[in-house]
Amino acid sequence: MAEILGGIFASHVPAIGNAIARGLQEDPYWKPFFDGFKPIREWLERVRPDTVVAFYNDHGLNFFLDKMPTFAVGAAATYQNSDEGWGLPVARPVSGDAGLSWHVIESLIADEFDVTTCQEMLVDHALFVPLQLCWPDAASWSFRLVPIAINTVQHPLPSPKRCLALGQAVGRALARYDKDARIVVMGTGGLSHQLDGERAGFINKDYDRFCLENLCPKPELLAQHSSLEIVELSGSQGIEVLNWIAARGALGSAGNLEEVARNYHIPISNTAAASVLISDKAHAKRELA
Amino acid sequence: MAEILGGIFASHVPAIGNAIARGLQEDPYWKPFFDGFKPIREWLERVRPDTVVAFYNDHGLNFFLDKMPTFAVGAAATYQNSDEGWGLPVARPVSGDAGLSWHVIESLIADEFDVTTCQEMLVDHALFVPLQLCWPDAASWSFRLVPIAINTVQHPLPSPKRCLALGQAVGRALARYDKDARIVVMGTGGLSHQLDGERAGFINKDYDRFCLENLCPKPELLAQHSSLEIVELSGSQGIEVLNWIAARGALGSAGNLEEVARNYHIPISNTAAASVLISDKAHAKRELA
Amino acid sequence: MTSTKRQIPGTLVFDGDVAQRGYELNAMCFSFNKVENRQAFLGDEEAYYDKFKLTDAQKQAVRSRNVLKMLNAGGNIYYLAKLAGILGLSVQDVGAQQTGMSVEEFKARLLAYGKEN
Amino acid sequence: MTSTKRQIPGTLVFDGDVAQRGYELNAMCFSFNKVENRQAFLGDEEAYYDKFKLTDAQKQAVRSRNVLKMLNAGGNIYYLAKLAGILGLSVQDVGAQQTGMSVEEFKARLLAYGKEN
Ligand SMILES: [Fe+3]
Ligand SMILES: [Fe+3]
Repeated sequence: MAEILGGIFASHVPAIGNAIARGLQEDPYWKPFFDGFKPIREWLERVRPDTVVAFYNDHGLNFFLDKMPTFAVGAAATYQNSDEGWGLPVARPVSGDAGLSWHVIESLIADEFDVTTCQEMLVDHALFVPLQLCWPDAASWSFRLVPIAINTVQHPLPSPKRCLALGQAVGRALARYDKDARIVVMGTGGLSHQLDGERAGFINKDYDRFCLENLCPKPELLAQHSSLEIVELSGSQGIEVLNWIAARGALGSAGNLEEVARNYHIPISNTAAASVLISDKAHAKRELA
Repeated sequence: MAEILGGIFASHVPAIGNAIARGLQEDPYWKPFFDGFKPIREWLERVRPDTVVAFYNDHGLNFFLDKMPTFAVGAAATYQNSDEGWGLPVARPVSGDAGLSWHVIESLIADEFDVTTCQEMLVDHALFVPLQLCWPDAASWSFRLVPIAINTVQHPLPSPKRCLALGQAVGRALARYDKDARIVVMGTGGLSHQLDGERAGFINKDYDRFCLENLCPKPELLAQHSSLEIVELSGSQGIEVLNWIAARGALGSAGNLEEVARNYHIPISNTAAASVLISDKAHAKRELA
Repeated sequence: MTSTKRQIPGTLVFDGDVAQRGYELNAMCFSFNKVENRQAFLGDEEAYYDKFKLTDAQKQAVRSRNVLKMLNAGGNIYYLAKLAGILGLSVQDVGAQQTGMSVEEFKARLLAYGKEN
Repeated sequence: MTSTKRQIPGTLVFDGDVAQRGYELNAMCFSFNKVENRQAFLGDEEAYYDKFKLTDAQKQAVRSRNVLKMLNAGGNIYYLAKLAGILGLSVQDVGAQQTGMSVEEFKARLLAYGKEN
């Protein structure tokens, strides 16, 4: 049977990928951010997941405005990264878990989520940067991926409430999967930042704190706002927190969860950067027994 | 204010397009089918719609399995037909109504339908054949189009219940549209037929009759089956009746509706072909007053 | 979800399992929307198979012109219809081949549906 | 739905109205995922605008290198970022330009967020 070990939440800006490529992890500007991943990497070494189910948003690598899905689920055998136009090194491909993807797709359509199914899907920095943060040695990547893309580019965006429900439905599907799989859920992007407009450089620490405080125990509080309210509170790219909300939904009831690590650091590039690790207590107990 | 004048339901097989191209409307094989559109064309001349909102399914012209949406809403300025590979003449383009498209998209996302938004969209015979049947003189096409594509190609398909709900949500959006628009809803495809497998050539008159009898007064009966049950009852392409179910949903409550014309004829190519016209009584009353 | 799949007589449901198996074949057929691709296929079938990385089962199915084999190799009829067009097969030809009838028998059966009550 | 739009200070929400206005500009920027397209743009900007049928407002905005004008011409920052890359602008450069600060001031403001409580 499949089990969900926990969830990882992480910012994903391209500048981080650049810093990794240039080996700046110990540089004073970068160290406070990279250090946040030490406990996450230790935990990953301990729990040894073999599958990553990741909620992220595409930045114009795989999807364009000719066909812009609200929710897209990958069902490919392999996921390639590719040139995004600004000089980031192309990451190593990751294996897909097409069997699990189709299980999730069957379950989501039955639950009335109208997903777009992608048997080919280029995946951008928004997924590869967090993977590199969690598993710095890409040569040893042995996990398999199910990527789920949420539209944060073109309004109307799905509501935070709908994203939470999507995540919950994915969580139910994972719990019902009858093959062995040690799953880590991931949500990428955020926290508050805005690249465009006269308000560029906007950061809202109060709202970020609110998100970090409530993510584990009360995710429904993050889903109380509309997407446009979150744009106002968190910036036009801060809305990427939708990915966090969906990933949190997939982890299920707060009573089973425990926040293991949290880091918050300003600035990384134009962003209030963060990382959070939430583990499943039931899994931890099973491991001890 | 926008008003919905009624709905047109019609088969869409490529062979019909071929017969139109070759002028076979009076040929004994074709006449019983084409004659079904006479009352529809008379009605259209009387009610003069300026907007068509059409539910159909793409047959591998605009969408492929790399990105297969469950529901896709067109939001283009113009819709082009294109070479589908089997020699059908390319139809004249149709103007879009992007303002109405975005109104529908905003409304659907708010109602938790996770649609894919298409600012470019090639439209295939599944829409152009019914348009040619209803308006044979393409040179005079002055209506504007909002196409909505439903996945009938790759399972899991959306359930008939979900398609009915989609149509109902579109109907609510149209009723709230605050610009003048005289709207006809369209659903294309069906009725029973199957092109593939040892059961190719399958037709189920009993199920077709059930659909035709209940479409106007009790569409919820068409939504009682699962999509796979309909594949069994109606054939692997008979499932295109999902487009009819969604279009019927957009017409709203049966009490306001009246079936004006119906035709059912076997065979057209491998298909039990049909056409239905349902008009809105409230609109008809307003016209008389 | 494989264990609880609905079985429909004479019908292969194109679901995730089949879609995975047939991806390259369907991608090839999707390319036939363009006339230059249809011509390239007709000019050198084997080279065209390789361009789309068809599996051996897919190649054999297309070479044999056998539609049931193409379906078993993961082909979807909405895309295969474009290949049938190139091969000069109507949907009646395709239906007859799959059901083991002559084309005349297949057409007569369709007409008979219309005549019965 | 235009009448009830939420106004957010200093922020142009990329919705249907803006997406329609900017389609060609964003399509051009999306093409910059390919290095040969970036080179073609750098080789002959005006020809590249025409290839993507940019509107006059879009052309003027790109010619001026003014990001706010590009946004007003319907550009979406997720796609414009690829153009900024070609033009050698970092996200701090872009932020400084839009807010009327020097790049040093813009960076200092970001650092200050981290130092305040
Ligand atoms: Fe991002
Ligand atoms: Fe069809």
